[in-house]
Amino acid sequence: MISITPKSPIPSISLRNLSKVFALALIAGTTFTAVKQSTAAESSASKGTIALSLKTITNDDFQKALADAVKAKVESMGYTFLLVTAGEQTAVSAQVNQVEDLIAKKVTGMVLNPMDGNAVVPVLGKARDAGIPVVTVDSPVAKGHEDLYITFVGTDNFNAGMQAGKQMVQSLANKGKVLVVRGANGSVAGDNRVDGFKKGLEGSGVTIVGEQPGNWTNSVAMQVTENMLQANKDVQGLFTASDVMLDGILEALSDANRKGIVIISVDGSHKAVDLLAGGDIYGTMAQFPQKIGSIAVEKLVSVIENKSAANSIPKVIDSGTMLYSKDNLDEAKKQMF
Amino acid sequence: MRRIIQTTLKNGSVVILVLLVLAGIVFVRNFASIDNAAVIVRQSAIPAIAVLGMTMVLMTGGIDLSLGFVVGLASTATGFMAKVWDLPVDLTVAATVLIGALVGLVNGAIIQYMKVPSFITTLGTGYILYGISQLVSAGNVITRLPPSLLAVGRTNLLGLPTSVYIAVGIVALGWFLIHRSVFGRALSAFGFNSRAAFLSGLPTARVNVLTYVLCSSLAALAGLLLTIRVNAAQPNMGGGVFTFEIITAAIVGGTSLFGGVGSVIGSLFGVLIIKVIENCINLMNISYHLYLAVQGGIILTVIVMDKIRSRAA
Amino acid sequence: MGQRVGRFLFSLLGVAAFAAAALLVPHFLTPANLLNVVRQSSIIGIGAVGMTMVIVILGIDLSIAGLIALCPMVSGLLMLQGVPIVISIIAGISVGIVMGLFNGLVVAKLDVPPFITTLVVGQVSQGLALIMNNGRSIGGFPASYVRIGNGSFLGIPVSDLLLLVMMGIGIFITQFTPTGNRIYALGGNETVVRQEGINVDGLKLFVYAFSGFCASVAGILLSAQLDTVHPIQGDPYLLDTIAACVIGGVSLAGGAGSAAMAVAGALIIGSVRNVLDLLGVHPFSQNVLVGTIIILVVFGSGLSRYRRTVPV
Amino acid sequence: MDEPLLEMHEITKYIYDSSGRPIRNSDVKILDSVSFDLRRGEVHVLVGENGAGKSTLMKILGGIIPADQGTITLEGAAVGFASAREARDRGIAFIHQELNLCANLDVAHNIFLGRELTRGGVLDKKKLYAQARALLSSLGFEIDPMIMLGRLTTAHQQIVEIAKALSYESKILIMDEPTASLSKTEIDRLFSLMRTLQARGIGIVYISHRFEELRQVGDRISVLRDGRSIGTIPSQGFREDEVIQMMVGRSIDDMYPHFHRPTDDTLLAVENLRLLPGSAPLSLTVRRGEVVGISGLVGSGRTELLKTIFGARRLLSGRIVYNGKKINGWRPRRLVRAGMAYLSEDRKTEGLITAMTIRENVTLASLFRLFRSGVISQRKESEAARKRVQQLRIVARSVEQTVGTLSGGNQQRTVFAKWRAAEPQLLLLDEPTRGIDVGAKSQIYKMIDEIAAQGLGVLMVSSELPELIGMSDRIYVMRAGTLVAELTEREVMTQAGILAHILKGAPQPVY
Repeated sequence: MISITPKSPIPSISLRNLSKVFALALIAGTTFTAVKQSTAAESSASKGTIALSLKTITNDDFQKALADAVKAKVESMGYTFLLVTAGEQTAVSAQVNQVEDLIAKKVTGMVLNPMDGNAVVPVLGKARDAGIPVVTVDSPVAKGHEDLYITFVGTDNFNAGMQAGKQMVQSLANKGKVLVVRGANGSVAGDNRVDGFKKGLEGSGVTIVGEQPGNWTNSVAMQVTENMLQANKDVQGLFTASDVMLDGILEALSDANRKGIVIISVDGSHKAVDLLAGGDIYGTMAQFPQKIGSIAVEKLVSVIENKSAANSIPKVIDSGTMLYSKDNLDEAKKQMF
Repeated sequence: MRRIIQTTLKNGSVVILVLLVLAGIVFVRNFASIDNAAVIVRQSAIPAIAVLGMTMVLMTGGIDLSLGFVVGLASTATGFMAKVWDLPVDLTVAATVLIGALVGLVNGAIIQYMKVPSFITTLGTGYILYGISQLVSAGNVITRLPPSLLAVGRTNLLGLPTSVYIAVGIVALGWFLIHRSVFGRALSAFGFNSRAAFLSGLPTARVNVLTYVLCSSLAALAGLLLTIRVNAAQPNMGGGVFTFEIITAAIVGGTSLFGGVGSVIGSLFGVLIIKVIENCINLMNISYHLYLAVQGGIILTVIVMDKIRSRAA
Repeated sequence: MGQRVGRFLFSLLGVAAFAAAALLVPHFLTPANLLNVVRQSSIIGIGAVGMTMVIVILGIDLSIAGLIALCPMVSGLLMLQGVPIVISIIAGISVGIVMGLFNGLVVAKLDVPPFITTLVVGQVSQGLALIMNNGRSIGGFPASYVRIGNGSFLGIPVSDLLLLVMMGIGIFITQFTPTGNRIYALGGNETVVRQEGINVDGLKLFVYAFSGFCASVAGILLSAQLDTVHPIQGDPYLLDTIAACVIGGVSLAGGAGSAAMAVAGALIIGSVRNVLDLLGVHPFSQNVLVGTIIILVVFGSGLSRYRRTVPV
Repeated sequence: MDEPLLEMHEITKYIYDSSGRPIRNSDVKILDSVSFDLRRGEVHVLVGENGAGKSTLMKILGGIIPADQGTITLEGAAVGFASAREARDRGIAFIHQELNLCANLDVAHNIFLGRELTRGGVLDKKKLYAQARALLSSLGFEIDPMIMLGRLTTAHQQIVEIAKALSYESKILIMDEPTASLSKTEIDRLFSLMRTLQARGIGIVYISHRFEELRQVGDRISVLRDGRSIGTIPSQGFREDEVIQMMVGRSIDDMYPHFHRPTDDTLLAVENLRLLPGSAPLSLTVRRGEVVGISGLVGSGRTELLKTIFGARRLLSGRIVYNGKKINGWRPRRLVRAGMAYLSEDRKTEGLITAMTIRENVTLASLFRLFRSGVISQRKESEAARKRVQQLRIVARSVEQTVGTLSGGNQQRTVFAKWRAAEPQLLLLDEPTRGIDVGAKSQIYKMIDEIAAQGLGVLMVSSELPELIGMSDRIYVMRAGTLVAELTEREVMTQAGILAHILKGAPQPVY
């Protein structure tokens, strides 16, 4: 039908004006948040800004604890702290962009927790060219690029996994079947822990009968555990790549009413320690974010203030790990994050 | 009823399910056990609630890509209300569903009145919701929820948790709503030909908006029950993967991509199909990475088969 | 008319974003940073060039998220096997084209709605990317490959040049070839195009294949920039690419929009994210913002087609 | 010159069953050995009721569908077209009723769509625009080939389409109701263009219902009825009633029953309604038991008027009073509940849900009354549907048959059934007999008469003056978005009388 009227002009026009208003409001909003943020960042005349780049502090007590530690140390040493997080576990490129933006912003120094050991290499080069010293923490940069950063401070995830493996062998008296709940696909730290765990089992009578990813999420961890338990009625042990999935796993076990399964995890978060106290899990391989944070900042600042030459500092500083179990609860309660 | 059964049989989801189960029984160790069946049922209950809403949205000719993120938001909200503010259970449940309803209202309003295509709207709101729940929760996982709340979904009746019975009840209601109510008729009329429906005096605008409200409310309820089931509240529950799972279930269940046609029973089978596959993958300890590809492969096969059949007819 | 509003909002957003940036962020207007912005936008921009053509013919391509991961994964794995770089890249690109063709095939021959088809194909590609290296990321590629992403030619970053080249290809096809004319015609009135005896299915195949091609180039460039392929690295780019198109005034009502505008849209998204990064705004807040922008711009650019289907 | 340009000899097209196989033995055929010929430089008018087979015949000529039997001879050579493309390459161009151009491309790119001029694979824009401009000016129109087609008036768009057809060196032009949406002046320009084409020796097949036009441009008139050729007469001084006779096969009067009697109480009163920003306000009334007709060209705002009353279109100013209630801003939902019904001119996209069954369509507008609880009882629904199906003599296997598979007449009956089921008080009818056969028409006329006789009000829009005159108690004439006349006296309700008003301001057409 050909109409001699323009298609209902009145509403569409008003709609459009409306949308312009929206758009403007939007811009205004952005700018506002922006101003708030920037003023927050620039406040307190300080010796300079030290930035921390993390994948995320969400769903991750460890990263939160690390961030808190760095913040405390940075401010205690008279610098301004700036935290940037890439958000998604997978936003590798976002982190790289953010680091570039920090370089453009000419921060004094940088503490970097690489989301991917390779992805950060190019941008580390840029930081060096811009004369911005960097200390990496938690997860390592790919081998062969040690010249790009002062030092790496962190838990040796492979080692932590391996210790867990050895513990598993010991507590299962060298024979039995175990399940593994992995981290998210493509997480270096998670993969290293599991690889280490397997290494730890080598030469023992303990075998892995099921291995599925829990995506760092309780609901997924619960479902895969439920299903794996169906296939393996006779498992005695379970290893998970992180404390963050323990709740889901325990739910699955209790639904299937499986008692006395030896559960070993990695992290040493207060959550895990609670479960430890309640006897729900056997142990968790502790990391020490506070230690990592403060060491990292110390080394960084000493280089910034030329107290020590960058090359005088060892390239790898292992913040160590230890097993929290019901035998050392008090210690765990002191150290846990 | 006859027509429902016919359509269900026609869309073939039953056939697929039967074949899968047979395959499972024959090839997958430990698949054929009452225990495992119960596990699959438990895992299917919550998606079965969510798929209902998606079925209705697809019937309008739209899509809701934000569904999984409503689940995450609901989970976060539940955690906060039940643990942090320890509100009474009934209030927590009501408020959570209400939040879902509000999200749906926003989606529906944008789609119906601002005429923004549904996949753009819900793609956008999806990101928005995920951002919000992450920021609100500051990423804290809230666990050890109050037993009174857990009781809602976990009280054991005849070996199955209440969440299963809730799901059954809601699916029954949904079946009735879609296949036996004036709303359902209006919904499908709108999906087939919104113009004609509008000019026949049907409340098309309301139907369209209400559909999204229902979809998000059900998603929120699913999020609540999921939180109860896992006894942990966190924003990254659900998410894009969950959304895709639900869309797959609905389409495998024979819901038309062109609007108008939808089958609750079919969608239910769709969910079961997916959960059986996941179960087998885990039982056989196949690399979980296969999963997305397998799932996508199935949905494609179904679409193609369906098309070819309709060509033949 | 809708498009004019789109353009208006587009310029409005552009001006506002840059004004805000220049005002609030001293480091924003430095050459170094602006180069960053362009480089960071190049991935989105290249994706948007292909997406534009798809939207012009009333489609959408949600599969690019998967392809941005899958294609470089193929190239990367081959490279690490010692296959010559060029061949590896060609392999990766052809994977993108094949997936795109598949999209086109299902959309054209079975007329399955594009958003479902491409959503599914995207998931499959994602799945394949995960399977190929068992869910693990790969890296440590030959220097010459990494230089594609980080090196520069005549002082201009290679990424920027690549973006320009892809944009050029897009503009050439749409503005200066018969195919381009038919693509717009297809978006304007499919029945006419059919009556002209033009091979409509062929056109659709071409458009989706081209989008797949762009996605693969974007993915490979990304992996060269990062010297890494992460199996789900495509995820963050879907939203931004669509946002770039709609902000660039590509009308979801079909038949209107240009690669150049889409790339401009990408630069805006890039600048917005860059500014917010410089100010330490949390990425989640950024997504909330981008999500809102998309909805508002699409709404603002008045989809007459959708208006007509439901009475106002 | 005497050797005909085109000869279509004994063309037959069978009706097809649902599975697409032709039913050869059936005595009903879409085309039953129809013959048709066209000379160089002549305009051969093809008339016939909707569904008489005009468009089918032309589709066969245009290569859009194949004939089952018969031969086509073009310039003495037997031809058979596999596709529209092929037919066009042989010099046969089809100007469809609805425009076949892309509003989002400019004029030149539209004209050369599919045959873009290139140099080395690259568009040769200079040449493209030059040729387009030349083509248009050769037709005596200075249209900028760079302008977006969507910005042109319908008339100019039509010119562009003709220019496009000519760019194929067409020898034959098929024009299907080209004037449907043109103003008088535009029509005249089109006719003069047609004369230039004739002078070039191009043969034109002209499909139209407007007798006044046939005298202006026609050389010969051929009449089709129910798929048969009834005859061919020279258009010089033909008599309308004679042609109508040939078209409908019976004299027109006995088709329109008129038992209803208007009452005095007003059912609908429209006061100072402004339809478009530009147009003058209009007022009208409909009384119970009255059939009120609205006449006017397509695009005069007839449909907009009905839709505005029915709340499907925003009303700019004025008030609408229905049953004594002011109903400004009411939406269809509320109005249907208040007993208003709107039968759209566009059955397939606005009247029916073709994918649904007869049952579902018939109850669509009365669900709210049938099932107040919101729960559908299928038994009750089927009963209601069957009742209406019988009442309106819808021919179908069962109420469970999908409406899409019904014939045009039965589909239209289904729409009526839907609105009868809604038990309305006021019916707004937009082209109630479009695209249905004569038999169905007369039945629908009976129905409308019955409805009015039951004391309901009917407001009816129609392009077919005879039916309008036959059915209406009063007729409003519409032009440019407002009512320009109200004819109450039977004697002034004649085609000539109405047309005079429709075309007022334009030079009187030659009758």
